Amino acid sequence: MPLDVQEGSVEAGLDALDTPVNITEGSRVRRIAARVLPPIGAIVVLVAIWQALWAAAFWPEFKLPAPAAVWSQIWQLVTSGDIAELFWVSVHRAVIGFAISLVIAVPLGLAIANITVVRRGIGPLVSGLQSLPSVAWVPAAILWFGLNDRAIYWVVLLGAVPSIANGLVSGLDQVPPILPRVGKALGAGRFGGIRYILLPAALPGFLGGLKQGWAFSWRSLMAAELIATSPELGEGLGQYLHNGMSLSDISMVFAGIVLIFVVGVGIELLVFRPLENTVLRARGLTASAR
Amino acid sequence: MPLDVQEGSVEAGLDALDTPVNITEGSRVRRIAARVLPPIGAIVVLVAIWQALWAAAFWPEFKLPAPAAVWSQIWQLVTSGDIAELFWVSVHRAVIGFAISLVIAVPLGLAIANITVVRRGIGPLVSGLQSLPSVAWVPAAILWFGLNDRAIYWVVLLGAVPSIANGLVSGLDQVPPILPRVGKALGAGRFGGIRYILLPAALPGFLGGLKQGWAFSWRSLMAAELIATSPELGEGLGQYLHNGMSLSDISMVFAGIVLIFVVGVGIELLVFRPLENTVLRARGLTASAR
Amino acid sequence: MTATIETLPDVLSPVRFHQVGKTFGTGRKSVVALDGVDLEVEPGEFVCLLGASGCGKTTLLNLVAGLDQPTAGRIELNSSRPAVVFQEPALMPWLTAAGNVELPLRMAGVPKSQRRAKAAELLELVRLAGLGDKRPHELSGGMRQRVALARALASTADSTDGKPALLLMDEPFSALDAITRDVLQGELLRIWRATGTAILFVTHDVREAVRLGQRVVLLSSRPGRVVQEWDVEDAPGAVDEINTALRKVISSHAA
Amino acid sequence: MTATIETLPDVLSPVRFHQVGKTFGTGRKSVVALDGVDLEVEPGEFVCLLGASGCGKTTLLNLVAGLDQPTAGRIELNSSRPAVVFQEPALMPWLTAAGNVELPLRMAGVPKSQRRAKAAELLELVRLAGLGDKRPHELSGGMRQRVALARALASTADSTDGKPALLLMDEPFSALDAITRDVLQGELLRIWRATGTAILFVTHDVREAVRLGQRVVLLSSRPGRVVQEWDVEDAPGAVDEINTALRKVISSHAA
Amino acid sequence: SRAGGSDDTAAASSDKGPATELRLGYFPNVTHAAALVGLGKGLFTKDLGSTKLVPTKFNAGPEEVGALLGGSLDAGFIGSGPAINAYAKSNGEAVRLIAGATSGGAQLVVKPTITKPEDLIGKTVVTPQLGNTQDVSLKKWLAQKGLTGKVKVTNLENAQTLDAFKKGDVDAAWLPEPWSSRLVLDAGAKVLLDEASLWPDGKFPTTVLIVRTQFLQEHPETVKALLTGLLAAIDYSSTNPADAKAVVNDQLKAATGKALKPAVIDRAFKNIQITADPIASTFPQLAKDQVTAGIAKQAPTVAGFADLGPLNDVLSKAGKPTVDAAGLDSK
Ligand SMILES: Nc1ncnc2c1ncn2[C@@H]1O[C@H](COP(=O)(O)OP(=O)(O)OP(=O)(O)O)[C@@H](O)[C@H]1O
Ligand SMILES: Nc1ncnc2c1ncn2[C@@H]1O[C@H](COP(=O)(O)OP(=O)(O)OP(=O)(O)O)[C@@H](O)[C@H]1O
Ligand SMILES: [Mg+2]
Ligand SMILES: [Mg+2]
Repeated sequence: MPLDVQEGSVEAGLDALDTPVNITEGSRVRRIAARVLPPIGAIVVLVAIWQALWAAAFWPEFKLPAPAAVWSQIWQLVTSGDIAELFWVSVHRAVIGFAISLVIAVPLGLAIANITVVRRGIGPLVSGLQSLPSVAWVPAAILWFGLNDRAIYWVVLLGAVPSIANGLVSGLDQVPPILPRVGKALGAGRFGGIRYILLPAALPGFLGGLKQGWAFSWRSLMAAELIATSPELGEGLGQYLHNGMSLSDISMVFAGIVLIFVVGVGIELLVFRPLENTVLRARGLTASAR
Repeated sequence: MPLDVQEGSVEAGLDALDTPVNITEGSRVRRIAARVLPPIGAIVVLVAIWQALWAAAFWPEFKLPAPAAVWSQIWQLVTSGDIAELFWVSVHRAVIGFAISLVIAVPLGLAIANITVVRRGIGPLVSGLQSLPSVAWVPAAILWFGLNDRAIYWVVLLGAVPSIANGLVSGLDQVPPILPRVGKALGAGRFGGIRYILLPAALPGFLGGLKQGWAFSWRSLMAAELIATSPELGEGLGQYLHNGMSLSDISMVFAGIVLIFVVGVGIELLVFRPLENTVLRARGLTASAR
Repeated sequence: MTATIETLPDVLSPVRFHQVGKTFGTGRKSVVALDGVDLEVEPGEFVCLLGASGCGKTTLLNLVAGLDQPTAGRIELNSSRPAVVFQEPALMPWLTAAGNVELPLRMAGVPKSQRRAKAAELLELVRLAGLGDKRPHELSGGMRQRVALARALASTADSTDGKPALLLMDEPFSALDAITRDVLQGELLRIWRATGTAILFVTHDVREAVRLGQRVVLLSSRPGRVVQEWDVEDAPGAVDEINTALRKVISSHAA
Repeated sequence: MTATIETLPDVLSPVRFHQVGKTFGTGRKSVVALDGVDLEVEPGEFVCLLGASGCGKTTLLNLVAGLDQPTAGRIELNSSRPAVVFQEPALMPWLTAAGNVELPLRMAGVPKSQRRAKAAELLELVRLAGLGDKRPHELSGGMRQRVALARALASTADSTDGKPALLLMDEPFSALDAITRDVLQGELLRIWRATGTAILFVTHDVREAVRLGQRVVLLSSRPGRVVQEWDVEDAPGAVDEINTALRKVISSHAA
Repeated sequence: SRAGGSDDTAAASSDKGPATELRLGYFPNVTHAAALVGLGKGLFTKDLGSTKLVPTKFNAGPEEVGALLGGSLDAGFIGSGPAINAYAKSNGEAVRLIAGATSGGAQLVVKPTITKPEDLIGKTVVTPQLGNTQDVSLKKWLAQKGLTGKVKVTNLENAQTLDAFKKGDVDAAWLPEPWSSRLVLDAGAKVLLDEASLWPDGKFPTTVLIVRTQFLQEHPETVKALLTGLLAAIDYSSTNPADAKAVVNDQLKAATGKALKPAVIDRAFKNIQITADPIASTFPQLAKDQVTAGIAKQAPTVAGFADLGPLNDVLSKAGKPTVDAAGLDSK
């Protein structure tokens, strides 16, 4: 509890970032520990269960690989340096795809949320699009764009744009109507109302949508990377996973899953979690009562 | 605008459902038309563009099939009656998978949102799980469960549970802290606070999460259905699409996409849209100002 | 007993109601909030609006501000965009107190340093100097109301189109202690005299209405109609008379 | 000039503060809201809390209600769960007015028909009969406040553990017109006399404090401390005295 | 009401000399041994001169077909089933068959308890993919044995078939190499039928080389250089079989990160025949089999599919016997 209060004051607002706050060394260590220990603990528990299951020889080795076997797969990638390429290829693609999706999805979401005809006409289509699996677009993407990054981005966009747009719509729908009214009374025009009132007000809900959108774009990318490897495309995590699958090498499959998982957790911890904390704290949405 | 007001009064609250409201015949027709026409219009425009692109012979036929060719594929499914099985197999699986996911995800989301240690420990793992593509689980699912519905449900669960749980967390995070405080002051215990305050308060945000969760579960199902065709599994939409891909038959692929899309739009229009409207209306979240 | 004041046609009133009505909803469940309201605010006039809780005061202000449309009658607005103090503070939760006060200036394109200075000045005016970097959730109820007041005053500052200015205030002092309220009432009168802004001021405190207003307008409830008006500028004894009228209006409704 | 009342140890007070302090935040940006507050409410007593805007009245009530923890000192609570009227109405937006009033009864497991009857009765009491099926967003500000009042009264109804009851009210009448407020003040006094509930009542209206309370407690601002207390039950002339003290406290702070 | 009528691929383009690059598709699979050896030993690049070789690895035929039809691949090693589909689905325009690569190498492997075709009744038999070479073969065979509808035919990726077989979920599988060998050696399966026994001389095309028609017309020299490389790879495989196996295994390791066990690769090599002959005479039969197997309603036309001119040119230049187009080269 006192811990939480200290964090609150440290991250209370963006404006406060440059204010020196007198926190003793010990509390900083404890603060970081309180952040880092729980996920590590959870992972340790997971791995322990896995190890125990494996050691119990419940299932044959080809059904459940030993944690050590998976680790040696990953370690091999690390020592050979291949892991850097795997991460780089996939992550940079996902980030670019996500960025493009954002640029398309935000105006789309604003239009759907604010214009009745668009909401009724395009809204359901966007949701329908969201329910199309990425793999469905792979053959068409290859046909239309060829075996290159454009095909991959196309698949990623079709996965991420509807999701981000829907997330934004849901965030906008929850904005208390008094806020845009106040905005209007304060002289906000169409654009000012969006820029200064609607978008910031929808931010907490939109962040949730962004997280889902990121998950969609990352998953779509993994699906798209299964299409083919070519020197032009480079080898990403999706391809690595697929290689494991086509070799029916379960420890490689698990290594692929672990690596993809690590990226997912990393993005969550490094990007979305701090963003969320900042946004929620600044608005007083992290009540100690909860 | 006057139209909107009438709708508002019709759907103003769940309690009002049994109150007779005097709406003239003409306005009911117009009301339905205002709902149905925009999506139909959007679809007509889309098909027209498609037809025009095709007619311009921009791309060879094997890159972009004629709308008529795709339609004849679908029509063939309709006349042979196969379409009923396709829909039934996929939709009933998706609904069951989604229902199970809900049962698992709601307590999980509640735990993450309300318990700091769980939020820090399990929260990132759930997000990591969400970023794992469904296909990654397919080999493991077959190994562990065999070629049957259980493998499919496993894949669906791993897709939908993290997404629904994250949606719930994001909804809960946006609940104004005053409401749980009021609840506590009114005598809500741990359980009562969740049942009577937190869950209903988070509903608008949670609905957005549910939509994303449904999209995940449906997409995961499509991915899972690609695993295998087998008489025991029955043929669903994912399988139909996959067959089209296997045979390099682009018009069949498009027919599959169209059918999956139709289900997505249908679920949105028949389930989520009315739900959303009811929830938002009851809370006065559909301001005329927006 | 309705009394409408005839004005000379050559003076443009900031706002004029012509038989305005407002009904929420349709059918059996509809609520008539306002009905046949004729009301005019003259340039530079300070009008106080009195009425029972739920009689339609907020609705009337919303109509003037253009945030709602009347369902009957016509509203003639000749002022520049009215500044509004809402009944709830409705601060933007993502902005600090100073950020909230700066918001209308930002939307009007005022440069940053000027905005800063203006916001600090206004916060000082509402006795919140030094609290500009607090978030709304860190403020007390009365502090929030004062920030909202400062914000509304900031939004008057940017109208430069020469039309008469208009300030709409919905119970702006309801959450304040007697002393702070006293001070702010004084400030409001000072600003009003200095700028010549017309003010339409909603309150449920008859004493306040008589102290501040030149004219007091009494609304009845369900439907909201203008029941009576008093010129109170030089009639401090009007308090009891108005209280009696208010009591009559409310009890006649309850009967 | 702080005055703490010594009570006999054999009577259990519903609530008793021992040098309670509350600081928000840490470091340079911390705010001391309350400091060294000693306060006791005796069983069945009606205490009014007065103070400038932002002095810590709401904070004090939150501490009593157990919604916040003091950062210094100790609070002894011997009442059953206190019922609270918050400064904002804070109605549940997904429930109708009646649903909001029924909420505490529902959580206490009161059967449906009884709940209905009780809610209707309480809405009648706050002069909102027939508006039970409206949603919060369809109500005016004063109406919302009255629904919140009815809800708090409903939540007192379910305490049966024999401990003294306690009602905390944070400016419950601030958004009401004079007449409605008069009526509700009367009702509150009637309920208080009938049930013997102790009441801790925050207001910024000295007249109201003197009319309702047996004892008036004045808080200073930044930090909030108990400055003075008055027994006002049979001293209607205390208004001017209190006003003077309040003015002194506030101006000394501003200086 | 479609404008134009003719597609870009059909418009006869003229020879544009050697291409700047050749994008070549293949699978990391033993049935693609010729491609793997050619790549591993640098035999393709030797004759391509200034043309840059861009090898592209695929996991399944339909995706390679998509890449070819989409114009992002120029030539590709591929199974005969998807090859026919690519030709048929583009109305005989987009691609041409220019050489063979592998013959044989597909077996029906079963649980040891199954000893005759009738034992399969009620059992689950797996093929890799709907409409692929093995799928068509199995379904045709079942039809001939009167077992259609009595056997559960399941499509499953090869790797998963191995696991499912180990688990006992699957009773039999009709698979290409090295998967049939892996099932036999790793999972204790028995061979019920070698597909070779169903074809005259035991020869049937498992992997062939197809090329985009437009590319063939624009860069015949490049195509010939590729074919020269292919012949070199085939020669190398037959003269240095042990080394070829090692190269194939190296390539598999490079492409997927894992090598096959020596026993598996030995057994797989025994069952395949690396040959440049596409065995054109079997294609009309393969097309008809699609109907028998219930994959297509009418047999896709394969007339005009083959263009063996460049191959025969290269063969005769090398002093080798030419191959027979069996009428497949004219519509
Ligand atoms: N959005 C709405 N939908 C339906 N009814 C509404 C709506 N807004 C206001 N009303 C009704 O209109 C009437 C007038 O409301 P209004 O808010 O104008 O009252 P008020 O005079 O401001 O009261 P108070 O002093 O309590 O703030 C009330 O009966 C209220 O229930
Ligand atoms: N969550 C918080 N974080 C930081 N500061 C807070 C918080 N809540 C209250 N404060 C500060 O504590 C002080 C007392 O606030 P409180 O709400 O108790 O005042 P109050 O007496 O109820 O005033 P009012 O009459 O205006 O409602 C104020 O200075 C306020 O800024
Ligand atoms: Mg009001
Ligand atoms: Mg307060």
